[in-house]
Amino acid sequence: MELKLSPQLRQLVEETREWGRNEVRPAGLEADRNAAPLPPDHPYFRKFVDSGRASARAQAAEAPEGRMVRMVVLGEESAYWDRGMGVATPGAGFPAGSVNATGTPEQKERFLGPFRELKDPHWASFALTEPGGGSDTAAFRTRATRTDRSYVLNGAKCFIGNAARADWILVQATLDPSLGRAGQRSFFVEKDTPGLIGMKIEKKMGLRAYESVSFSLQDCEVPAENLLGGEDREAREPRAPGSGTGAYGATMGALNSARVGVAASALGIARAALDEARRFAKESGSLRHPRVRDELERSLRKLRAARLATLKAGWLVDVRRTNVIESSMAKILAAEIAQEAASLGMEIVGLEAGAGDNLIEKLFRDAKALNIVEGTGQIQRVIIARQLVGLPR
Amino acid sequence: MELKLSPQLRQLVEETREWGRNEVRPAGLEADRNAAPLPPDHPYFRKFVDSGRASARAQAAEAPEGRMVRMVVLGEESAYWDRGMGVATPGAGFPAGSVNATGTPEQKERFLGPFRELKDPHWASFALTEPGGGSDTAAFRTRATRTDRSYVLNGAKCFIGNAARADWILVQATLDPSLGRAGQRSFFVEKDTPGLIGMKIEKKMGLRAYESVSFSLQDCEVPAENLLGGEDREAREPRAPGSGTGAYGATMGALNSARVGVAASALGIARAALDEARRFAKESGSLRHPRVRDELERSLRKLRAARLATLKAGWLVDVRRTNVIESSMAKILAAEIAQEAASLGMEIVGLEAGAGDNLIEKLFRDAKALNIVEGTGQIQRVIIARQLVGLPR
Amino acid sequence: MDFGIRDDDQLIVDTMTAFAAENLRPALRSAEAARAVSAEVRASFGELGFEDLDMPETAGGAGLGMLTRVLANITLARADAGAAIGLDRVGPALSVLQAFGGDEAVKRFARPMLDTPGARIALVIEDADREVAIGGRISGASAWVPTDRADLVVGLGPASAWVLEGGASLEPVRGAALHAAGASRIAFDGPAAAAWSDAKAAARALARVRISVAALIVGVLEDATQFSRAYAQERVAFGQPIAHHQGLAFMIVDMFTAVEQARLLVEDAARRVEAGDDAVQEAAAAFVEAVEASRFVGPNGVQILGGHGFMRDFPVEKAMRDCRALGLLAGGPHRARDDAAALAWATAEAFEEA
Amino acid sequence: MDFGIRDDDQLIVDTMTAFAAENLRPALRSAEAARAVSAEVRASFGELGFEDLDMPETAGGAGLGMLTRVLANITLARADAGAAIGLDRVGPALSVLQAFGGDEAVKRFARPMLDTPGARIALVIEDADREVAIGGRISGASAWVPTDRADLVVGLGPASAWVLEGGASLEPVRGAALHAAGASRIAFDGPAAAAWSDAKAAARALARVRISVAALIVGVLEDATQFSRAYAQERVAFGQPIAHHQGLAFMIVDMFTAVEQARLLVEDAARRVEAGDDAVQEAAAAFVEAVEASRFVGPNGVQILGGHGFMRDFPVEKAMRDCRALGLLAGGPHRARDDAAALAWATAEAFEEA
Repeated sequence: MELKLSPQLRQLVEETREWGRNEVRPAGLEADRNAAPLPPDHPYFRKFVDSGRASARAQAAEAPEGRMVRMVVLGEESAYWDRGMGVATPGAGFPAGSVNATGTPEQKERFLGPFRELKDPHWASFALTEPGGGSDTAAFRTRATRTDRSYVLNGAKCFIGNAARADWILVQATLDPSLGRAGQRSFFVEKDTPGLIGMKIEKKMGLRAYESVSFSLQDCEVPAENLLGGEDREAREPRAPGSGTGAYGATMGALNSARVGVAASALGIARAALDEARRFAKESGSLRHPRVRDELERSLRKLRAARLATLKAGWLVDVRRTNVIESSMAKILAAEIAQEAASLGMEIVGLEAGAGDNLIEKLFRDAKALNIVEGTGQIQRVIIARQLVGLPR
Repeated sequence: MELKLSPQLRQLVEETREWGRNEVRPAGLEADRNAAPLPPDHPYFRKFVDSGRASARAQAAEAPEGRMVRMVVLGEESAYWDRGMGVATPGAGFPAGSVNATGTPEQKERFLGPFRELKDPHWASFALTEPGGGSDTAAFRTRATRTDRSYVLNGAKCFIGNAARADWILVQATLDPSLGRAGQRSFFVEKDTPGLIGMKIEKKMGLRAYESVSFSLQDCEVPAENLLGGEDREAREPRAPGSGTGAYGATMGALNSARVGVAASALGIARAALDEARRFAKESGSLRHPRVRDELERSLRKLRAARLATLKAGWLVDVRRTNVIESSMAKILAAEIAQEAASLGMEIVGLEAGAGDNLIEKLFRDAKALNIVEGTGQIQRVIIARQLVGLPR
Repeated sequence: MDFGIRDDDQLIVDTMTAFAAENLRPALRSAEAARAVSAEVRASFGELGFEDLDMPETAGGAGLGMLTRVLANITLARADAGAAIGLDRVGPALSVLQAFGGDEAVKRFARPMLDTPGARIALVIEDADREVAIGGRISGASAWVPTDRADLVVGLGPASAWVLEGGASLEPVRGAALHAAGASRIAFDGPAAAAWSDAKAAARALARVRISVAALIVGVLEDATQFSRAYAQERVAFGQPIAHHQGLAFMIVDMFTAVEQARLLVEDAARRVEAGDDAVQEAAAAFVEAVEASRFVGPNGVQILGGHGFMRDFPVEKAMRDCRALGLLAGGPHRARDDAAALAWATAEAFEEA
Repeated sequence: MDFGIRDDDQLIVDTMTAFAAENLRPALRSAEAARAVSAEVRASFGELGFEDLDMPETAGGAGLGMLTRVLANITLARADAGAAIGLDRVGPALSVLQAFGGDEAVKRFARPMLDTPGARIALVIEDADREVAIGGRISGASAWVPTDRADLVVGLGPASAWVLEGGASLEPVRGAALHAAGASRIAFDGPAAAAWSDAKAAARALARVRISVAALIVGVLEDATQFSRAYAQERVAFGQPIAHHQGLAFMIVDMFTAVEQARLLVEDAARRVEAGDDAVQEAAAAFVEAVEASRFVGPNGVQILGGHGFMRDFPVEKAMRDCRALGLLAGGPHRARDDAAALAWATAEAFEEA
């Protein structure tokens, strides 16, 4: 169950582990017990910013492993301590990738600049999913209409991470639904923009440490320069229907890594669940029963296979090879073993799990989300089947 | 694992068991070892006819359980000893139902009469499946063309049970493909009819005791009176496209019982496999291992559930209630546990199974077919999904 | 061979279905928050005569059988399994009292519960027997019982049982699920009001407890399957209802089939009990099957609703938690599997004389 | 962290793929009927230098590692697993000789096999150790070895190994599968040419045997998946290729995924062996995973072809039998699961220093 890592990455894992054990796990449990995300002014976030961990990504670049492999290893370790807190981490997080990839220099400065050397906890957010939308990203309904000097957005979004506390939200909307994916764009919508309304923090079964937010856009007007990539890019690179560029293309491009990232998180949850189950089984003596040992063996084996699949999907990115099948497969395997391991853990821990105070009970609620976010297991199978057997769209 | 049966049915089960142990199992093993069906003049068939078992159906009518429940119980017991031999049984078998349901009085006399008091082994056969056809019964291509006084058949059939030894084959063909199912009819094609050609007995992985035959119809001419139901019925009951009557309708009507019958056979194979696995585990001592006991417990439990599902599907027929979902579910469950039990048995028997002389090895090859005949597990799921969620055709 | 439902049972199922639709389902989340079914709902449940459903007539109950109990549990659990437990104030402890002490014990210990508003029995399944006589001291604890009140504690060991009147202290815990029933850590200490030693009675009692709890699981799974199936038929993605994508359609079929397998085994075990069998192996197997089905169906009910399934706006997340928690009761699946396996390989014949 | 294939290995895989496509696949059924790979094919295999692939250079072999052996086995088994066994005349007995007796034993017992046309070693895995010294009498039998000839018998016990030169009598049996290798019941009786006692060596040897056989299973499963996938893309039902019905498409994805899991674990175990680890737990787990995958993939490969899959006209029925039979070798999955489970829970940490 062990991996050989470079000393540098090993060091980063150790740091993540220390931080996770001392800070992340307790904060995640606190949020779970409160059934609500920690407030933005919670001491944890202040401590996080002060610790300098906001720039940990830069440090990770020093290890000889490729970028994605590092991400997988550190993502697993981070989620081991609390996956919800990982999402709640201050910073530009998920949208940063899109902005870095396609933003104008001005946009990078204006929107990412403040996040570069974070002094106080700040968040940014990325809004794609819509009620009734889910993974059918091509079907989304939020409209953007060009006026003289601005865009006016109308629509609704849901399950948007950190949106209620974000300085800005990168909102996906369509200029022309008849163009399908090619009509889709991203817009920076800043906090308190008029028309950004109905912010509702969802009550979730698990992963309660971060905000999942639904909101509406009602004649929400943003300056023309808030179009990601700028209008010049539009003129420079006109997009044909189905060209796969545009917001949709950028989104889908990012997802191959995003799926690997979610898989890594699922590995962390699975490992946490198995460690807890094993600890309990050892202390209670049930580990002496061959059935319990078999069950744990199977889960550990499946976890190892899922980890290898996830590392391979990451490695393929690092060596610049396609990973469409592999990333979806890693996502399937890791999400399924997370769910299975947590469910097994419930059984092994037994009545203590029923009482609801054992970590395993929280992991059982947390784990389920991993088979949903970034595309359900069903969607991943569709993606793989398109490649394997040419399943029509 | 026991069922409470009426004394009458219990008696029939005992007789089936005696016959099965002494005659059917050895004959089935002989056919399997020879990798070919027993020839029509094999002493087994003579003995079968002489035993009076050809009229066992009539006897079964005496037990108080409903007709289908009896069929399930006896079908399981029969298949326990050898499923392939059950199909190889002399008689009008499968086509008899269609002929009894829709044949003219003359046809019943002419085609079923000789089977009523069988003096010598004779067979009849029912030919639906086509190469490239499978369960897509609506898509079959065998054509029937009306001439002055006859029908001329052209096409090909495959996996047709007992066709090479049958006195007649009830062949499904379409008068007008544009009518879809409503265009389909059944025709009696007698042995040695010119144009009935290319009889090939397939080499199968398992169930080798009965002929699976492929053949062609090349300008094969049959008298007009060989149309099942007669031409008068045609005039009396014109069939609109999609009306579900016609050969297709009659076929589909029959399948609800046929699926239950196959499920019952699968139960028999599953039970035989588990009995053999259990016997071996007991003798070898491996039954002491909790894992082996767990594996057997799971299989026995699944077998019990499958048996209850099959009996319920049969009971629903007996009380004249719809059993579309239940019969498909029974088919799925029974076929899957047959396969699983045989596969588990291979593992428990181990190297003896690898040597190929243990019964379990034969059952492993036999079992697989049960998830294919009368509609694969996938087709059964489609049938259920149509009912459950309105899956479009 | 009869798979039908008796007319009397059908009437009970219909009445309970209406009761649950009106009283339990709308209060799903409020009862969870209150950790209790409201007093009004409890009162009207009692008025319908459902509280003593399977208590023997000779002990002052309605005298219906195990299959009726199974159908009742399935029906109520389809609306809210926590409420179903909360409303069954005697609960499966009835089987323990009956198996060891017969009508007398039921009359003495169970019947009075129904005459005391809100009174409940806590059932504790123990892995070891206690050597104790009446009046002897019983002391112990259990990490979780799905109740916030225990007027009586009934303990069931592998070959023994005991009853404790008073002496139980309950400390409310968060609870993984079934909150409408309450959730407590229980500690108890006091003189045994009754104590029996009888391995066959214990096996018989545990079988019935397992059947009862398995029925609750089946109810939860049926609701999860039906709810998510209905959702999948309405929710459109990629141009059609998601239920019409064959991959998801097959999953729904497999969920439906998994639940049906569990239901067939649970009902069969109940029929055997009604016929006078102990059905020890069958009950253990039915419980294991229900737990296995819940591991498959519970999470997939959530899965079908996607992100929505993860939110407390829909009942599927509750179903996933409820069925998993139910599977920890009745001594848990580990022990049930031991019992089922120990007996499974003993019987070789499939058919036995009537 | 490298999931790539070394250039040298890629060359071997490519050459073997071409060799198998030309020589093995067309003879699938004829080799089965003959219970042997033809002499010509065996000769050309030897000429390619593949017979001593992973025999140490110091013992006169090509000196390639465990991962190379894995890739070779996968590649050959994709064409015909029986032939793969028939062509590997020393077979996984090499690992046993190497683990206990080092180069010397390999030179003495294994190398001469390659110089004798058609000679083969039979490997017998035993559940108990024999207390025997060199020259002592070894007597026993095994129900099935996938060969019709044994010039040497190598036995591997839980903590010991032995070698028998001559003294083996083989009685041909029908065999469940892998017929191109032959199939015999073996009885042996004679003085031990070598005998060792060393628990660590036994564990190391068995690990390598398991990896070798698991690789053969992976090869069979890859072919079953690819063949049935291609079939499903061509075969039309209900108006489209059956592979485009989402239910079947998902099943193909799940087959593909199951095989990939097994392959990842097998390759990982092989890489660990090459890196100098014993990889006892990893090898046992990889074997178990391969066997579990074969229980899912083997029958479903047949299933996809429907009735055709059941006929010997197509290779999927053979794949189903071959993978199931392979899973009975290497001591079987039962023992592998014991070993994997015994060690699995011992390690708590996920990452270990390089």
